[in-house]
Amino acid sequence: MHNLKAIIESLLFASDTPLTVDKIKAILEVKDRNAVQDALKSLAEDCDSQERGFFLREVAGGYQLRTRPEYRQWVRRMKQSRPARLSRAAMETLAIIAYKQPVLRTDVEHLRGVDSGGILRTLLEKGIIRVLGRKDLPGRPMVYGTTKRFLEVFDMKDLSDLPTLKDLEELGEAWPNDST
Amino acid sequence: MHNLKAIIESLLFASDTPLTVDKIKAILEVKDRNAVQDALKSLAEDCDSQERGFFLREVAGGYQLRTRPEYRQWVRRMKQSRPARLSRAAMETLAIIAYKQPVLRTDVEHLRGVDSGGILRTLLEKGIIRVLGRKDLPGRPMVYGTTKRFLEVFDMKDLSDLPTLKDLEELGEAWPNDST
Amino acid sequence: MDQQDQATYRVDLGDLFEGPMDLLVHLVRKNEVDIYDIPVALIMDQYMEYIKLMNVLNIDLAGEFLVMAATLAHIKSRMLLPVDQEQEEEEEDPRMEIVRPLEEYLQLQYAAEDLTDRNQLDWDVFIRCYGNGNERPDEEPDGLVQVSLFELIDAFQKIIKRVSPEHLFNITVDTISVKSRISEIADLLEGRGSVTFEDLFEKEVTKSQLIVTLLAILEMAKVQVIRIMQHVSSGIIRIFNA
Repeated sequence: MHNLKAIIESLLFASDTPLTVDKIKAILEVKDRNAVQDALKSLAEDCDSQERGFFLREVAGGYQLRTRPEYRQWVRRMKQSRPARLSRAAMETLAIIAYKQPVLRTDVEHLRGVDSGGILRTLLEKGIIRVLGRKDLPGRPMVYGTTKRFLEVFDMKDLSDLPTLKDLEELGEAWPNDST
Repeated sequence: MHNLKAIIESLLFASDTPLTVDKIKAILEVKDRNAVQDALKSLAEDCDSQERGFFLREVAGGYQLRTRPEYRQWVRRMKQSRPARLSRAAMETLAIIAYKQPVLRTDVEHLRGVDSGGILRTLLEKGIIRVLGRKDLPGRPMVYGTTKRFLEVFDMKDLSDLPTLKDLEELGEAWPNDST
Repeated sequence: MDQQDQATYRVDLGDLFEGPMDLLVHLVRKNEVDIYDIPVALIMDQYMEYIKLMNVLNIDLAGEFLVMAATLAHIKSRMLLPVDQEQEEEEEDPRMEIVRPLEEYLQLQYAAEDLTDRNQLDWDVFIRCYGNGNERPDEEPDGLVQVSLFELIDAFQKIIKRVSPEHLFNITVDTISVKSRISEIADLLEGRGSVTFEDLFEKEVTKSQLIVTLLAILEMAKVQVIRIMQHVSSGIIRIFNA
């Protein structure tokens, strides 16, 4: 096979688990075990001699490309500065607050069916929701609503940009031919 | 900084989104924009001249390492990916949104001549298009546009990478009997 | 033919022609005719052949196909009418009715083809993949969040589907306008502590906006996040944070 080394590199690059020699052989339909092993060896040497940002590591019975430990501080810093994704639970809670505001914690928990105190605190810390006030009920429960930051995160001019359930229904079912 | 290129390579290797020059500068605390740009350029050249399994691509306003398209069949086989491609109808709808945005569902359907709600929903779910807001018309219909994800998926630096409709028409006329 | 057979022979129209424009483009290309000089009679005959064929094949014809058939018939009849000599210069070619949409449709077909030809992510090219370790934690130092509006409404719709019908509520554009106004008033109160009733209505112009503001104040009072007070002597009504 022409350029076996580069092809193996592309596989290792795109794989989320270590690849065994057998697996590589199967994917590329090569019979020659030595050819694959030679290519891996040559790739490992390239990574070292060319001072690349990553190296080839034999791990858990397979091969994997990994960033060089010398650069750990930078990679770590990059990972920390990534925007967070909201968990499913946080997304649900936020959706209830956005669509039902002004809303009580008990309303949120009633709809979700589980305690939501921790998630409310996280959303408050992120500045996506706020306490609009306290209701004159026993325990003076807090009333929640969304913030300007919420509008920024979702890139909306104001809350009237929120799609309604009717909007969603009118679109109909997702197109069946385009499953991911 | 010693070995800027290798460090940048390790960042690009470990990132799941395209990295902008500014982002790289901030992570590495380098002031010199040119140094980062030179390192990126040199890295791109290395990937090409050394025939690696991946290449450096400027996409959605940043830089990203991607496997070479020549090796698509092997990577696809490794991933065992089902055809994740969009259908022709979805491509058509997407083209309308990309070129005519901000655009209403009725505009899309007027141009295509068929109901397109389901396809819009699929594209929304995939995060390729988004709701930009509402139009001040009866029923306050939603207005659609493309996302950054669209640029990432279709390999574009920004929307100006789209050829003009006029250019496309001239190209198209070169093969008038191109079967559909 | 029993039910089973009918189902077997039913062909999805989407597999053949996406819509009437698609069919029209196919006919124009097949006959190698200039879209600016379409032989309407010929194209219409062939179009009708396809409609008949689709009927025979038991294909559900979308209404759009029949609308297009009517449009073609209309153009054909207008072309048969004698042209008034005096009006000839102003009279537009009746075929323009179909040429312009066809032109636009063709352009977009080229645009779609161009998109298809690009190196598509996760099909032609692949980026590094992090498997299940990709789940990003909730807690991030700078508190940035990355989500789309669609994910939000999708999450909401799933909740709605889960809860029992008696807890269902209507979310319409109107109720959302009220929520939006509540948010604005809360912003004002956060900044100033109190605001007069008049201030809130000052900038309002349309009747519906007046109503939205009133509903917002009423709802806020109902959940007791505001207090509404009236000054005894001046009669000015003021709204306070509760």
